[in-house]
Amino acid sequence: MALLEVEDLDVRFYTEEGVVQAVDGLSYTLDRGERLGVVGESGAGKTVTALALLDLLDRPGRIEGGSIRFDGEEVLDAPAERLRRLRGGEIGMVFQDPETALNPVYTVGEQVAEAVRVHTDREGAAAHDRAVALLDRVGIPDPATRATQYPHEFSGGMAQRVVVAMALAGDPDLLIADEPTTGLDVTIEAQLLDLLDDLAADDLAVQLVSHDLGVVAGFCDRVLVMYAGQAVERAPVDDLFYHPKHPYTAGLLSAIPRIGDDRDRLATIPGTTPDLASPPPGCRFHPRCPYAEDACTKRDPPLAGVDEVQPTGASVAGDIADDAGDHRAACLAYVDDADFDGALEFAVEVAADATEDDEEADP
Amino acid sequence: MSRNPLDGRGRLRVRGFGSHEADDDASAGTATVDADATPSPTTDRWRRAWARFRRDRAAVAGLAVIAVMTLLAVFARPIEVGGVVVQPVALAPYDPSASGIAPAYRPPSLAHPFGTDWAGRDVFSRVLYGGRYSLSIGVIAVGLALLVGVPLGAVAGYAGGWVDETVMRLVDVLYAFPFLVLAIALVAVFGQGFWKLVGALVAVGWISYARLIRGEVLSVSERDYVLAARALGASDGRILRRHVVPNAIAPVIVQATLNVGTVVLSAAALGFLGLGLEPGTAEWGSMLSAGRDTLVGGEWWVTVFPGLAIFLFVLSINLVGDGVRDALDPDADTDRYRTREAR
Amino acid sequence: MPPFTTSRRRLLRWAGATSAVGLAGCAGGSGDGSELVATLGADVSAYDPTQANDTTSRKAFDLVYESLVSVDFEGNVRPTLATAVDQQDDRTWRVSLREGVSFHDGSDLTAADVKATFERYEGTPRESDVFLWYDDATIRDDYTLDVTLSQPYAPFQLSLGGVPIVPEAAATGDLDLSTGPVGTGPYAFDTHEPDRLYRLVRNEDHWYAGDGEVRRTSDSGAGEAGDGVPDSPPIETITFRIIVEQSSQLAALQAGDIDLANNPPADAVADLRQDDAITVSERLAGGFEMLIFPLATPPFSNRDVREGVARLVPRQEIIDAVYGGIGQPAYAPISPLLADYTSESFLQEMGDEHQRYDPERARELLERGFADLDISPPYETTIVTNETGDRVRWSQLVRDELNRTDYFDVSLEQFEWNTYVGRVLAGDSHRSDAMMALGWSGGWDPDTYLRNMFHSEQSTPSCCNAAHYANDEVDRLLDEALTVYDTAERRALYEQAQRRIVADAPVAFVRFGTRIEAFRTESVEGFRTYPLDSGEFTAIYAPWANAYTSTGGG
Amino acid sequence: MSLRRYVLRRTLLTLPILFGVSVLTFGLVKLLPGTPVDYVLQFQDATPELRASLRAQYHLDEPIWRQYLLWLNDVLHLDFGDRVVSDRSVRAAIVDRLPETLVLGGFAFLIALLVGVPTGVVAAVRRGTLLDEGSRVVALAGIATPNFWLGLLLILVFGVHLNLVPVIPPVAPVFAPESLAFLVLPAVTLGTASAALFTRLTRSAVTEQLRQEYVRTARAKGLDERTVIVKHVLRNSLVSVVTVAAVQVAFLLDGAVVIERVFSWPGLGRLLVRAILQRDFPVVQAVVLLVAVAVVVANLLADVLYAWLDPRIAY
Repeated sequence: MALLEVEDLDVRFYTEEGVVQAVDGLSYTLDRGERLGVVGESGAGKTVTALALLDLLDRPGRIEGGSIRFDGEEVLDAPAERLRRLRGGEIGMVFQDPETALNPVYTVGEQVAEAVRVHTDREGAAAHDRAVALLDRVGIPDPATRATQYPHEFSGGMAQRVVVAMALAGDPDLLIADEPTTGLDVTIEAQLLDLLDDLAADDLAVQLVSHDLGVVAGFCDRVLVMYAGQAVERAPVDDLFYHPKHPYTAGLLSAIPRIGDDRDRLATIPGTTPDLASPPPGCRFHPRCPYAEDACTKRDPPLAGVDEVQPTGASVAGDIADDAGDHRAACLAYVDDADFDGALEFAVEVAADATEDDEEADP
Repeated sequence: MSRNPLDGRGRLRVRGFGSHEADDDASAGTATVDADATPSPTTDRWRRAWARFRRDRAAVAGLAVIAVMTLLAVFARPIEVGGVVVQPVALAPYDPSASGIAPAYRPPSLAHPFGTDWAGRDVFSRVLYGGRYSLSIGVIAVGLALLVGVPLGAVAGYAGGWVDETVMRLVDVLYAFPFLVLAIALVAVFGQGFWKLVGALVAVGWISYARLIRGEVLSVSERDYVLAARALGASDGRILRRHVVPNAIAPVIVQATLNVGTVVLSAAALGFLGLGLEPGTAEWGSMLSAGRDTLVGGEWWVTVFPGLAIFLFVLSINLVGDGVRDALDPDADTDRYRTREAR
Repeated sequence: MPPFTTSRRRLLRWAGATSAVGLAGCAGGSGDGSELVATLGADVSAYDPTQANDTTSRKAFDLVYESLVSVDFEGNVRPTLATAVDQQDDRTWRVSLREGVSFHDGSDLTAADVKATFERYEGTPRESDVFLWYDDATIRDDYTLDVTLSQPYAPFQLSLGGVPIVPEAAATGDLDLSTGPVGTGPYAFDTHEPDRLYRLVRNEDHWYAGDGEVRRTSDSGAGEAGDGVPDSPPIETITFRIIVEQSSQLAALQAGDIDLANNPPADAVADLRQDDAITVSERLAGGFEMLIFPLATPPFSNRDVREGVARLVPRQEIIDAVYGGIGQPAYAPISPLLADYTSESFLQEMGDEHQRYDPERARELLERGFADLDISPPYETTIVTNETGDRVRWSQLVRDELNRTDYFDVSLEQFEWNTYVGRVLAGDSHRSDAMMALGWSGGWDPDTYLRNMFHSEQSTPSCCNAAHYANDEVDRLLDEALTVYDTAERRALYEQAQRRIVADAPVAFVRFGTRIEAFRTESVEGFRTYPLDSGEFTAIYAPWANAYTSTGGG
Repeated sequence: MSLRRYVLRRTLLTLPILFGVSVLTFGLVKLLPGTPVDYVLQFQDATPELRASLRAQYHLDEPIWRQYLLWLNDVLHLDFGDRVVSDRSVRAAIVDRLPETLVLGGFAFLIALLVGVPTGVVAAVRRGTLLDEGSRVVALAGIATPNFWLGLLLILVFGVHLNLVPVIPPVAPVFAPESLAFLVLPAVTLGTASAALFTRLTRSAVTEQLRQEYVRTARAKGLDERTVIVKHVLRNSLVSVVTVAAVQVAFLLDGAVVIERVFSWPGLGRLLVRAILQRDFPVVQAVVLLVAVAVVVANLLADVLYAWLDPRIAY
């Protein structure tokens, strides 16, 4: 049984413009010590999913259906007391914008010690010492004095390290990182990813949410691609990068600027993410999919296994029992009974080494 | 050393996906975003603010009460402008200032729903007619205070330097005076009566707007779009009028709405201290303070009805003010989700 | 309102209870603990008679000081500190002092104290109380002195009643009266907490020994005074609570926090009378309300117009609506209180001839007046008043009445007291475009109702003749009446002066003043209303007026 | 910059304001028609010499700026001069009434805080619900009632009919239990307007803070909702409440002017109004200056408290 099992998650936002289906029937699993990357454009529902895991959504968002089982125990109907022990205890969370994630009027030491006090039986000075140790563990120099300082005296990178320290206070089994490095510049980003890498080494499962494929490629074991609130592709990381199955994933990969790339314009996916208040019929990607056919506009493809063509009717969407190697994509091309006769003519070409790339002409 | 699964597999490039989209977009998709559907930004903002205001039950109730009171006040007695009868309707059964139309101190009855006061005047007619005073004192005093305070504060905030220093020091000095005490002194100096009362209330009222708009202008003028406008060579006056003040005015509008209530209460307080309007005026505050001795005696209706009128009026104004503030609040709840994800 | 738990409410009740007991218990030393709680409408601002210009201060130290003679409830002059005041000739009077009288600071009362008291008035705000008549005083021995007047002064004895005797030390500077009044009266000053309370405590060794030998000085000796008055005041402590807000005072009276309320508003009297725990006593006072015309401004320069306006003043309606039916219309200055100098018949005659409410007669007069001045009505003018409740109300009724005719378009202008006084007493008050609503209070002598208002020398700004009424005959009559001692002769002179004044109508007389008091029936016994406001608390203990008050249940 | 230097700098900054206040007060009182001498001598046929001597006593005939300088010189020696209307010194008049004013003002301020802030927090946390709108309407009811009428009604109900509380102040020292029991009504009447203001302010401040990220982090740490609100959100919200609290000082005196009259409470408000109406200008200047100093000090305290509450603000 996996550490985290999310099944058919349904989250909606009740806004002035109508009900926004932010997450629509999402299912995935995460094993102990495993690193899952959740990628997708902005508005795909990556953050909402992360927040839903700890039931941190507040008005006007609400979890309408599905179940989230952590270590076999259902989170959604957990009593408040149990939920509190879960938050920061077994599941730690790191947020995107370190500057605003910390309370400006309390010292950093106090904010970390507070987490320690909640999840361990340490109090007072013992809790403070543990906090300083945690600050040291996350690589903050001279942690004792830094603990007495306030968040505005910390740089972006250092502040994020404090948030990580806070997340580790309860010695969690799972760390959810919601675009932890997006706000940081590249060099700091790399150091932070090294830190996460180091932390994940001792059996800490990590769900890294990001819109940066490079970060995911360097850190995760498996990747979940989300589009407009749905999972469109799920695969081990190298399968995904070298054998993308879903047109959207291919589009994402082609949109990465590469050093030495001599094309005058970046390849982009035309159009924008759909308005989740009134999503397009059928496959939500069809308006932007170059291979879209009439069928695509009628039927919302399930997450079908890509290796062997699935017999019709195998409702794979609900099927979460995937093993590490499983590779699925939500596209009619992989559903045999769909009258999808075209072919997805895209492939990934591997350049032997960096130098050879340069002089290659664009086709 | 970070573990890189793609190690050694070399760099990758996706072929085929790009070429497809090169030929034409038409076949690609049905989702078309028609530009003209999105309304222009300003009307959209006010439309959205009104939509949000409408959802605040208390604020809408307040607005309804104010509307009813205004109608009652306007149609209380016929209005003549330069001899021409502009408004013939007379909802109030009796002339509010006519004394002796009924025995004094009659309790509420069918003929006189709110009873009569010491001079035998019909309290019901006076309360209806009194709305005109309270509304006009409130609106005019606040309006004039805005006319004085906003330009001064805006220029002070925008120009800075000695202009800012002098205006703000003057504001600080006036702020040191308790509002009512300054009004008392002014009324004692310039005498009593409607326009002198309004004058005193304006003289002490403008400072809150000046200070508020100055603060807002200071923060707004740092925003990039103001720098941009300046970079495009727009004149200071134009920038101030078109870019800075419209974006800084929201809190001032809220404060002004709330102040309409405070001004009416201050007029009543001045009446209580004997510095109110012309004796016998049908203004709620004057009726309240003139009749207060009878409250203890037992003729409760002489003060209860004007008191209720002020209470309802000021309460509604405050509810509307709160509603306006929530409506104009730039990042109200619903936007929070969208702006956050869209980054 | 934070919610009160029952226990808290009990605390409040308990607190409420003790405070009532606290009130009842006397703050002074031993004694029977009897206390009367009365009220003052404003804070006491001065203890020294030469500085105190407001009635509140005067009525507050009225029981602390005594004067040579005092005036009782009927207007008779009664010996107090002086046993006798005998006239030597038309400018000298011999005063024989009572022996064995001591001030609250222990010093004995001697002729030197009296002379010092008179002379320290010079250069003080109340200078005119003495120096209108005082020239010099020669001390014959410790207990007799001769007072010489600057000119024969008929109201001399009455004026003596208005001069409280202070120790000589106050004149020499050894005693500072600004820290507290020191007199010979039945009550001594105890404490004054500004804006809160002013307390007097019984003077145990007051001179009156209860032997009833206080006689009237004037020859018409109406009955022995002082019989039945106990030798020391029954009430041990008098606490005056300072309550500015009328409605709070009425509430305090009904709640029982005070025993005696002063000058309650007339229209509240009807409600108070319904409460049987409260007694309301009212009595015709010395004074009147009037509407002053600016004589130099047309149309008020015309006599017919003035009389027309006077005949439009709805006096009975004013008395019913504003004063709850209390009081009587005024048609001439001298109040019926002075029975020796006026009579009902005289007043009715004045009313019929010149001032009584008569709309038709008024219309004729106004028609003729406007025609003489060839001013086309309606004439736009204002009535100026201060913020006194009753005055604001009757000026509204006069305005409504005038606006019902098509001769006037009157609006009302209200000023707070000092701005108002500044306007009414300004040097050009007779040229202003406004009629002035004003009240005037006189004393026991007829002169106080006429000279300041109608003598040409008293025109503003020197004093109070705002209309600048100047009539040689009236001036002559008033000056002569001041020097004639014979009452009958003075009455004839004043009557003649009043006829002339009422005929010229520089003012429209509205209503004679009344003094009203309301007190809790069971805790105030024997209290009588004194007709002059500054003597409000006379009835608490005045052996020379055969009056005293006890706290009944106490 | 250390706290001491900050306070010193701010105090120096306030001197021009105090100077401005004293000039404005002096000018205003001089504008009042009629002089104190007229008040003292009204309806007296005083001889011209007497009038002249009294005018001289108060330097009324000297040019206005000289009068100001004379007055300023006295004030600097804390000699506020003698009252014109009564023969007690101005300082005595103020000292007599200072404790009463402070107790009433303090009590009302306390009630405003204890009622206003919690109501504001609840209204913000339960935003948009009936509880939010209900609490707002109740708080606004306080601000919507003319305070003198509210005072009279309370006296009528609790004093006269229920006879629970005395109608006029008990004869006891200002800190005695029965005085404080009496003060409940006036303090409530005076405090309701400020309470309504605090409710509104706290509500918008807490709503603002609830949107901040650190609230989500706090919840993610496993803190219970009450700790999140009371410890984290409230402290940040108080920062903006504090600055407005300072302005309440002048606001409270406004109310006091009326409340002291209705409850016959001997405070500075009543003294000030009477002094204005009696043209007793030494008292007017002294009291207005005192209030100005109080307002300025309150603002200073607010800034210091503001800086103490929010570490981001350097002195």
